[in-house]
Amino acid sequence: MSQKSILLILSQAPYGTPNAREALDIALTSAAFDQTVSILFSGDATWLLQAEQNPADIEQKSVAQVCAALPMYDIDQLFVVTDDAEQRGVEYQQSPASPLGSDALSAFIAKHDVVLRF
Amino acid sequence: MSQKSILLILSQAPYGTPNAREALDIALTSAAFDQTVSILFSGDATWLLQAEQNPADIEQKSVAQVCAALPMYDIDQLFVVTDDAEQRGVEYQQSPASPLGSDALSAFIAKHDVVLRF
Amino acid sequence: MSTLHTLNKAPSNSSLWHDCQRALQAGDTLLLIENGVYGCADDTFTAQIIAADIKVYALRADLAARGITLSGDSGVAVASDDDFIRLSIENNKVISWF
Amino acid sequence: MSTLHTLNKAPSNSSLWHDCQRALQAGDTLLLIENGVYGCADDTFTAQIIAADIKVYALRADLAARGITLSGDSGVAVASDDDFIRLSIENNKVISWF
Amino acid sequence: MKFSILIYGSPHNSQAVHTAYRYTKAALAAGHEVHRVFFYGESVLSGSFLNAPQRDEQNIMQLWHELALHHDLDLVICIAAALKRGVLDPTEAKRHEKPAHNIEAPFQLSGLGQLTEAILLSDRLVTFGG
Amino acid sequence: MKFSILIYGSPHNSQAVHTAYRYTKAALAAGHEVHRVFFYGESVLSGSFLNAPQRDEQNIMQLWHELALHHDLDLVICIAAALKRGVLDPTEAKRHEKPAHNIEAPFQLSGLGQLTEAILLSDRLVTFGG
Repeated sequence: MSQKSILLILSQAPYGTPNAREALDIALTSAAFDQTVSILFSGDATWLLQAEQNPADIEQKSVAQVCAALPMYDIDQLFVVTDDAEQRGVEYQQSPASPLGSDALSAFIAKHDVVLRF
Repeated sequence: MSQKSILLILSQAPYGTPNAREALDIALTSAAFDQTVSILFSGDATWLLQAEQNPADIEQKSVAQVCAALPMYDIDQLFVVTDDAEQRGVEYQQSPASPLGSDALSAFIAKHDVVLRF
Repeated sequence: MSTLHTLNKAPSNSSLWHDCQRALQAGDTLLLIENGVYGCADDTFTAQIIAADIKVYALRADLAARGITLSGDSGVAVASDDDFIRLSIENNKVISWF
Repeated sequence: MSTLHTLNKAPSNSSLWHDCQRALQAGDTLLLIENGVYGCADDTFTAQIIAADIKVYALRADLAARGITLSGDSGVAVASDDDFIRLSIENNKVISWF
Repeated sequence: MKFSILIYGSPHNSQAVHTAYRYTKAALAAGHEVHRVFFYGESVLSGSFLNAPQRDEQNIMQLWHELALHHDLDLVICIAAALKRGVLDPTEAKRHEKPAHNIEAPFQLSGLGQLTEAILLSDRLVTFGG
Repeated sequence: MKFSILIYGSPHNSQAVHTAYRYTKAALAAGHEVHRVFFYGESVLSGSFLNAPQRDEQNIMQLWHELALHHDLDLVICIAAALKRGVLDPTEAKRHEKPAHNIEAPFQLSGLGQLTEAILLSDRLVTFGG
């Protein structure tokens, strides 16, 4: 099969909806099919990178653990919109995501073949 | 059964979700059980009062017709947050809803026994 | 006569926060639940509400899930599920903003 | 290389409109669908976008459903379902904002 | 004190059904009465016994089922909201000539009048939206 | 030109499934190929034959069903998203020891790999979200 550069833009906070989790599952599957997938954490999805999430009492699985495991599945093109994270006070400094300023966003998005935004 | 003053606050636009329609069904049922129900059109729900809605091509029923029929079911306590309607440019002047300024909102809401916001 | 308000969306849902805020009266209580607790990460959202004589709480299980800790001087209190019940009783009615 | 963007929420979802707007590039096209067509009721939302050399359309069926008519000088064009297909082809990719 | 619970969010797309479950459990544990739990809108999907979550994920139908059996809870699913969403009991499956159903006791289908009645007979109505 | 469609919104809580239906119909009418329609997230509920809308309301399952038969469309429902939402075919019903199923051909359950494949083999992927 051909190769396409795929970008997944996440925008929703974890736990309130399965949105971010289901978008990550698309990334994991595409990587398993040897595709190059980049992930951009934007808006409330920057909360996925927040330290010390513990969803045991709401009986959900940790989305942070899924994010932390992405490089092990060869998904290492991770980016965070720094303006969005800082505006929210997200403690993302330990995350593996590379910083991207919002002024660079449109050019970054334009260079990918397929862009899915969740 | 006892009597309680019930207020339904609608906030969502029609057609995109069934939210407003399902809230109106609560009002219609409560009225059928001889309860006094007031309806407040706020935010994007002021769009329910927009003139000349025609959802035939999206294969939905007109929510405007449901609103127009409310007084026939003895639901005549209808209010619209004028600031919200005017900010959006909603053409609500022909609607049966009475104007309510946003500065009067909190007192209006507080005086009801039960408030459901959709 | 006072009201307990619950709010379950992040501040990025600015129209919901705006709608809720303008419905609050002095003496009311606001309980942030689910994604609503993200409103505690930055004191500016809650400070304005607290200044209007509204008590603000955030649900413990939802704070923990999201890794949000309250700064000591924010004026926001942590509520357990039992506190949620107690607040529902102490106020005369509950309005849910979602 | 240009992109067709679709957007399906009313401007009250300001974070979605903001996110979409900052992703637009000159030469791109924005198609408002579903509740997104409420953005045509007030020219101020679309005027800013059009000024940045973005073509703006609104889907006919969704406009009609909601009773929204375009003012002649808004610069927004009406699109049929067939136009939606055509715009999908004329641009190199489609990004959906929802 | 007498509570009734109105749930409006999807069990699969919001926390509403689970937060409502925790709330109901806490109210019962504190010795209060829960007059009725009314499932409306997308929340009607909570009752389907066809839901097959992974073993390490929450089974919200099961959680409510067990709570209802322990506390004789009245779990009412709005019939109009349920029919259009493909949530049927044996009676409705037969009436609509469908080959199967997907809810059973303690969940029961009934009309919106049960919500009105709950509003009138309860000291507090608490809504959990999507 | 070769299209694939990704649907993400609930058929009962968003316009996504119906807008996607109109889009697919228009693409086919214009002579284009629709390689696959992939139902993900809440949209998996679109395929249930238990859905019983009122007679004067749209039956979205029926609309897709007829379109698929006329154009030999590939309607794939994501299996992981479907199982947790109680959307089962006979095979999965048996595997999970459930007494009934609620989807049948032309809808079929398959994995997310079918979405990846659709992305790679299509000229355009168009998403309809909730």
